[in-house]
Amino acid sequence: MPNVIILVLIPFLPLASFLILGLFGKSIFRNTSGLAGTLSLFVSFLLSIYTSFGYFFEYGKANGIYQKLVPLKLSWLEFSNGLSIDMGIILDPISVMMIMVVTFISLMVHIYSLTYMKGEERFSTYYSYLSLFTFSMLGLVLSSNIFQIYIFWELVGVSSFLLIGFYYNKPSAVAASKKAFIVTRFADLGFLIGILVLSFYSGTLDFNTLIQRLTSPGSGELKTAVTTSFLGISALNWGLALVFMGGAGKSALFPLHIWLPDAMEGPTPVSALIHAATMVVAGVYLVARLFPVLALSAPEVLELITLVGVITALIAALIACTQTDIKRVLAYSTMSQIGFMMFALGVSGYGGSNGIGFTASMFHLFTHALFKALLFLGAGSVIHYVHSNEMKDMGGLKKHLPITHITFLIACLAIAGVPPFSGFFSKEGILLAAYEHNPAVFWLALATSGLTAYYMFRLYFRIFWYKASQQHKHHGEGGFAMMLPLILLAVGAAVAGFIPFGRFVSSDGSLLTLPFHWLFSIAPVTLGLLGIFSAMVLFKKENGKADQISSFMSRVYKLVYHKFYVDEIYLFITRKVLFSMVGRPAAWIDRNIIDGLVNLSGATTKAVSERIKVIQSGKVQHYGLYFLFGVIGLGVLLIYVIKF
Amino acid sequence: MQPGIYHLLLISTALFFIGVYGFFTRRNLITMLMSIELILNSVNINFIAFNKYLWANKLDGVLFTIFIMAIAAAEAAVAIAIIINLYRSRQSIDVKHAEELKW
Amino acid sequence: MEINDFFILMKGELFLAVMIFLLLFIKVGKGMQNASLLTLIQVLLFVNFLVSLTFNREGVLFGDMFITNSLVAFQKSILSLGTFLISLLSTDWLKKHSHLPEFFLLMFSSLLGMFFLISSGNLLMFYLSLELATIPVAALANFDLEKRKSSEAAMKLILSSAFSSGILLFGISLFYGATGTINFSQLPGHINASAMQILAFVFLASAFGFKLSAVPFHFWTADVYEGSPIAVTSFLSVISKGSMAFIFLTVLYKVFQPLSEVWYALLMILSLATMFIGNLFALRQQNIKRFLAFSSIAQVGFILMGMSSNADMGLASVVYFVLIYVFSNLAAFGVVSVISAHTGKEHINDYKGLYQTNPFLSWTLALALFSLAGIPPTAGFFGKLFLLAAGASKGHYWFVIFAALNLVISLYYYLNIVRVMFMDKSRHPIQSIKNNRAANFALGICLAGIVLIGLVSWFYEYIQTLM
Amino acid sequence: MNLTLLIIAPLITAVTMLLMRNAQQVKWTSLVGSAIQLVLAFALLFVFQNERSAGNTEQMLFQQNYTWFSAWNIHFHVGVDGISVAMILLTAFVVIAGVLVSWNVQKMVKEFYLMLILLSIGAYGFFLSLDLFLLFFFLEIAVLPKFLLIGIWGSGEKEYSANKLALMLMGGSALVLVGLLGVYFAGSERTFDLLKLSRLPIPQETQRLLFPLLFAGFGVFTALFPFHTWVPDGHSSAPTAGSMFLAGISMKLGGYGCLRVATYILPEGAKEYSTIIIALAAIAILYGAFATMMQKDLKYINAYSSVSHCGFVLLGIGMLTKTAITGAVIQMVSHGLMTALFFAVIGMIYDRTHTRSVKKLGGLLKVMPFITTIFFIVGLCSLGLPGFSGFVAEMTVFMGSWERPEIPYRVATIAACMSIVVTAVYILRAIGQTAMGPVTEERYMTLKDASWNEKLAAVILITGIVVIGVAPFWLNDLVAPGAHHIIEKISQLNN
Repeated sequence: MPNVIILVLIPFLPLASFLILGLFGKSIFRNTSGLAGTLSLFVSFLLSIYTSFGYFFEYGKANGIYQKLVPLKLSWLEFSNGLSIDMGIILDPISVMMIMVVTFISLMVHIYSLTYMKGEERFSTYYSYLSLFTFSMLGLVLSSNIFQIYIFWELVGVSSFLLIGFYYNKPSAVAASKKAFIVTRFADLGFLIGILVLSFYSGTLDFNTLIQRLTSPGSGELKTAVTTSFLGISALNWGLALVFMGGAGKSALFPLHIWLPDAMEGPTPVSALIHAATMVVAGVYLVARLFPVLALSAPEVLELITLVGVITALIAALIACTQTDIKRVLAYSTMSQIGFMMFALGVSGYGGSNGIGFTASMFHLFTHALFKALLFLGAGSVIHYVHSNEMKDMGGLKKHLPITHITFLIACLAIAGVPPFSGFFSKEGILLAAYEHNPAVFWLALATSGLTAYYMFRLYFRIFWYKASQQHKHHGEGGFAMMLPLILLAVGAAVAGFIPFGRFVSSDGSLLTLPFHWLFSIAPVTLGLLGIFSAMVLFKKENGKADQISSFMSRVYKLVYHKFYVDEIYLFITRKVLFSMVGRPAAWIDRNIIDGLVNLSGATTKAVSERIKVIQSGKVQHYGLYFLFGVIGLGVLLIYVIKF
Repeated sequence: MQPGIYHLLLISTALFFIGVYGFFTRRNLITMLMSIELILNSVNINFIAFNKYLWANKLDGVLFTIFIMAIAAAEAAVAIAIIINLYRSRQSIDVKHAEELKW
Repeated sequence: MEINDFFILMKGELFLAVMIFLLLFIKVGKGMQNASLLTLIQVLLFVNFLVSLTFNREGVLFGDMFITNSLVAFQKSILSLGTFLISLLSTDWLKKHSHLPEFFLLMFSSLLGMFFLISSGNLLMFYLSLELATIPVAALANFDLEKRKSSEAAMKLILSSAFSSGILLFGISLFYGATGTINFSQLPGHINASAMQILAFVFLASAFGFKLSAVPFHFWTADVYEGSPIAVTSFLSVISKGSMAFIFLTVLYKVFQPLSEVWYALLMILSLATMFIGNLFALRQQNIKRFLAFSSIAQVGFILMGMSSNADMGLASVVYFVLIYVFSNLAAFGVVSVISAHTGKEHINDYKGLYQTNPFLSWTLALALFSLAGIPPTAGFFGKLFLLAAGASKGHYWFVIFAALNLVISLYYYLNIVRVMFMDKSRHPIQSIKNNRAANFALGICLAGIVLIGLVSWFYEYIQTLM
Repeated sequence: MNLTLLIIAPLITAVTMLLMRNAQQVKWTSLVGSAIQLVLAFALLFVFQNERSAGNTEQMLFQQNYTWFSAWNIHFHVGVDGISVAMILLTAFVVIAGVLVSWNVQKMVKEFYLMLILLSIGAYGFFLSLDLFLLFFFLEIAVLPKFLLIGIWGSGEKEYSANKLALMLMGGSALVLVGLLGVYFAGSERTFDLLKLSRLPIPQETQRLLFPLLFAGFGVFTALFPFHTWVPDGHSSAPTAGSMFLAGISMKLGGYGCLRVATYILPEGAKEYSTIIIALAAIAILYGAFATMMQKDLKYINAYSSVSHCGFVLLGIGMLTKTAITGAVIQMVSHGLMTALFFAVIGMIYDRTHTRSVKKLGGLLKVMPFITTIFFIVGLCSLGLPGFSGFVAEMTVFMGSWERPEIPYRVATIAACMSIVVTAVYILRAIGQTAMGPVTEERYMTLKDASWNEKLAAVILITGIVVIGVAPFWLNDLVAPGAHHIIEKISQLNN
């Protein structure tokens, strides 16, 4: 059985490093905070390797099926009727895979940042934030309780916020961090309500119990959840769709994606860690976690997921073709790839060979983490060199940055789905699942994968070729600390595809072999090569062709370049509707009407007081008159009106 | 016709309202004081009438009347003293000149 | 009737009468300095207070004309204590006054009248003592002889009270006509709710309303309070009002019990009108005496509310409230009189920044006002609350709600004074006043009363045992 | 444990302070006094937990009952359950933080600290009272010091605000008074005793009549819409410690009263009006949040956000489920600590920059990292970040609210949930503008970071926030049995 202390240490080492660096980073660990953080994470990484070995090869299986183990469960906050938030650790194939991914990528980023962030004034703060993020992300993937996952969900959100806004002097960074937090918060609103709905109908917050109750066909909980409906949609579907909304926000799915490109304001290693490899796939992870319920009891929601996924994949790929900020291109490409993972889940069935989509999605998550982190770190190295994010400042860098160039190329090939790089295998699985399930999705996905190859290579050529090599007066390529992660990741990106992923991860824990039909692969590979070729034609040398094409389709180009004006729509809604139509009136009403009423009551009293002062006229005869009136009035009242 | 209690009460009531009217309309403080005396006298008539016609065996009413007269005299004495003092400061005993305290 | 009874039962009255004679002799002899005379009088007043506390027995004198019991004795001791405190508080003013013996002569006469008033067992006695209590006060009101306002105030008081006596007497005469008796112990058997008796009762009640300054019989109050010397104002507002509240209780609860429904309605109307009008007028006042006049009118509204309960708790809480009211109002008037005697300032705005120069006076006034406003931990809180509770016992919640809202309005103007003293700044604040010991002592007693009478439940429990 | 100690200790502190000669002595006396309060509060928690774990399931522990006014059947009756213990702890925390934060008060120091201690007496007494008369007595005691605190040591339109606050609160307590008298006369026995009253059968008609009076009366204190308008003015004009006490303690008096008095004694009334309560609460939550979004003054931001946050308290109470009421109490504690800290931070910023305008501030993180970090923490707590108390409270309220399946309750819950987004918007806006971005004015560069007293105050409050946030089960276990007792009668009605 798993060693609980080791399991607990995996997330808690980064937590400890966060606390220590946060409290003493400026004093005791002034110079060594980077090393301290990296070391603690390294231990954590080793422990997670140990754990995953243990899980996959020793105790994880029972009867040939990977079990969902919960070696630790502490009651944290108990509500009524068996509803309680537990702090637990769940071990199943996907969580074990995720801790591997998270610790590994995080370790790479830690190492990379040692050089990249050197000389920053808030170096230790940076590392403490990184540790916080790592802790939260590990907590998220290990959560055994849906509320626990929500808690860590929020924590990764806030660490993302802190890291995006790390350069807090830059107004654009501040704006981006706010945007990221608020948009995901909006999505979390859905998540929260979804949790409330699910917990109400399932009577539990525990994942295993929840899944068990909502998938076993005879259970009373499932029955009420399916039969109760609101606006014609069953409660179960509402709950799951709302939970998915949370996932969509965090994973930057259309239309909640607008924060991700802006999030690139953060330091590049952060983008690699959070906004490429780990946090943004939390949504995918969440859907995967609830996959049994979705697949068995709520196929409608799966369709929604497919739809959103495929739209996101396509739109993001289109936008990526037009962007000029290299990190933004990568951001859109991340979006697009997450779309792939999402719809792969959407088109997947549950159990056995039906679950190809599931396995492929997780596989893609895994490989994507490697090559996308690599791309970002490579881009970071480029940015480190030229001190700019803009393509126009780049070109012809292949001589200056040889290692970056090679690793970047490997990553591009992987993402473009060129065999035998890792991306090829995972994407192949996804396409296959889509093909079997829904041809329309397949065709769209196919087109998108072609586009992927195009825009990635556009990026590649634009950075490393395009112009003649220029002499930069800057320093060299960044040194060992920056190159080591690049190389390690490049190796991973190149060979990870050969992992027999289905043997570890499948929808129901049973063993699965991802089918491979080389005939099927012809179309995507050809398309990918076509994309690469056209990118080469347009961008290998500086020529006007690309501009000609864009001016030829200027309308469409503009639409895509401006990201389909989604940001503007949001801006309109928040500025014009929420601020002007709700916020301002609310504030105005409060000050003028409600408070006005309070003041009015005071003013009325005063006015009445002023008005009636004339009766105290100072004339003693008037007083006598009032006296008499009073007597007579009271007499009349008591004798004739009230009548005793 | 023998005058009965109603006649007397009529007189007293009339006297009461004459007094009240005088108190409300006269501007001279002394006259106002006299109007109050009229009110008191109407009460006296009441007491006497009730005593004579209704409760002839109890002398309360008559006694009360005597006391009222005595008190009225005392009251008038103090009031006139005050009015004299008022006259010193204002050179007038018109009630219109004593309306400074108001509101 | 034994001679012994006479001396014991009427000891307070006799003591006062002796003091009055003493003062007359002193006046004729002209043998004493103001200061020493004042000290003598203060000591005598304190003895008077002690006398009223001791050897109390129940009894009846002069064929039901004069009634006394432990409750009445306690009420008398409240009045004595109040008079004693007033004499201490106005030391500075009185020392300079050229007619000191007359002042106390009149005040003692009035106090004697009040003693008889609350002991009276007969409408004749009631009328006589009422006049004895009122007429000297009218003369007292004129005691700032050279001030225009003072004589105007006295004129208004004497004319209004004469008018009100006229109405009262008319009512009494009607009762006499209807029942043939003026004796309190015989009246209840003859009283019924016929139209004439109700009318007579309203006439009678108007006189009580007049002396208590209940709306709409209150108009004289503010003018007289403003114009009179502060010592007289405080006497009027505390002692005179207190004695009237006591006798009103006796009359309502004992004599007019058969009309209890009528007077419940009457009290309810009067109480609401009194609170409301008193508050509305108080809001606007700039002269602190006039302000206190209206505030005390509003207080009467609460007293009437407590009276309306027609039960022992109503009786007890009214007596209790009057006791508290004596301390609170005298503390307030005391501070005002000290300031007025030293600086002649009576405008509220003159009090700006008072706290900076005179913290003790400010705290005293503030606590007094808190007590009047009914804010804990001052005794006023308990007094008000018991009055409201007594008023609520009949279950007319809207009555209580209205009263409670009036509490809020009253809080506004009480806090306004506190605000002026503590928060506002002034270029020319009132100078630091070196107060004499007597006044400080009196203020100290008042403060102790304000704090202790509420928190220490013994006082209330004691009053309750007197019922 | 002798509960009267909790009233006597501050009383002695106050008296000692009166005897002190100079400002320094006064400050130290009050600090020692408030530290003793804190120790006492913890001692209470400790012995309370001991009693409970020893199996004492009596509803109220450590009761003391002395007759006060026998004629009215008024008793000095004190006792605590978990809810009171939680509130007392909160008070002790806020008091010591308030004392520490006001270390630099220059004007009328003795009076200032006297007011603070007086206020704490009122609060302790209120939370301890089991006799409604006593409770009302302490409720009113707690009002006046606020008036003086704002009026004398405040800023801006302080006199207007002080007046408004005092009058509105007194208006509220006037309603409470009427309600109390009604309850007193409505039962078959004339008593103010809370425990007895809760067992007396009060006719439904009477409950229907009295409940709104009591609830609205207490509601004024806790910013029940639409009686909340004293909150922005009062808070913005008050001195730092005044705001802390106001929002941290005084607003909780109302919530506690709504719960302990209105809901507990008049369960049928509560049931009758629960839809109205939750509607008002939901309005307060959302409307307060939206109004906050438009504010430009930091204090106004926190004041309006308090309206919004206190809406959760009322929402929890209005839901009438055990979980929701537990959540409401946790929210009271949490909001008390958090908002006190928030005001403390605002005070620190204002003391240094002399402005509270969001527009004029900027880049403070660079200048005063400690203060800004607290600002971050408190902001994140306010927007309900896990790990801080706000999250626990809100989630408990949500979970409890969701137990009511009827449509109006669902709508209110969802509306309340929506506030988590709006809250994020205004908090981030405030933080982003003031703490982040470039430093807007040159003079800010020379400002000093927090001094020892400010740091200590902040650390004390943050400890509370974080402990609740990380280990909510303590507070939950403390509060839930109390909530159970309050809800007991209502659940009997339901069945």
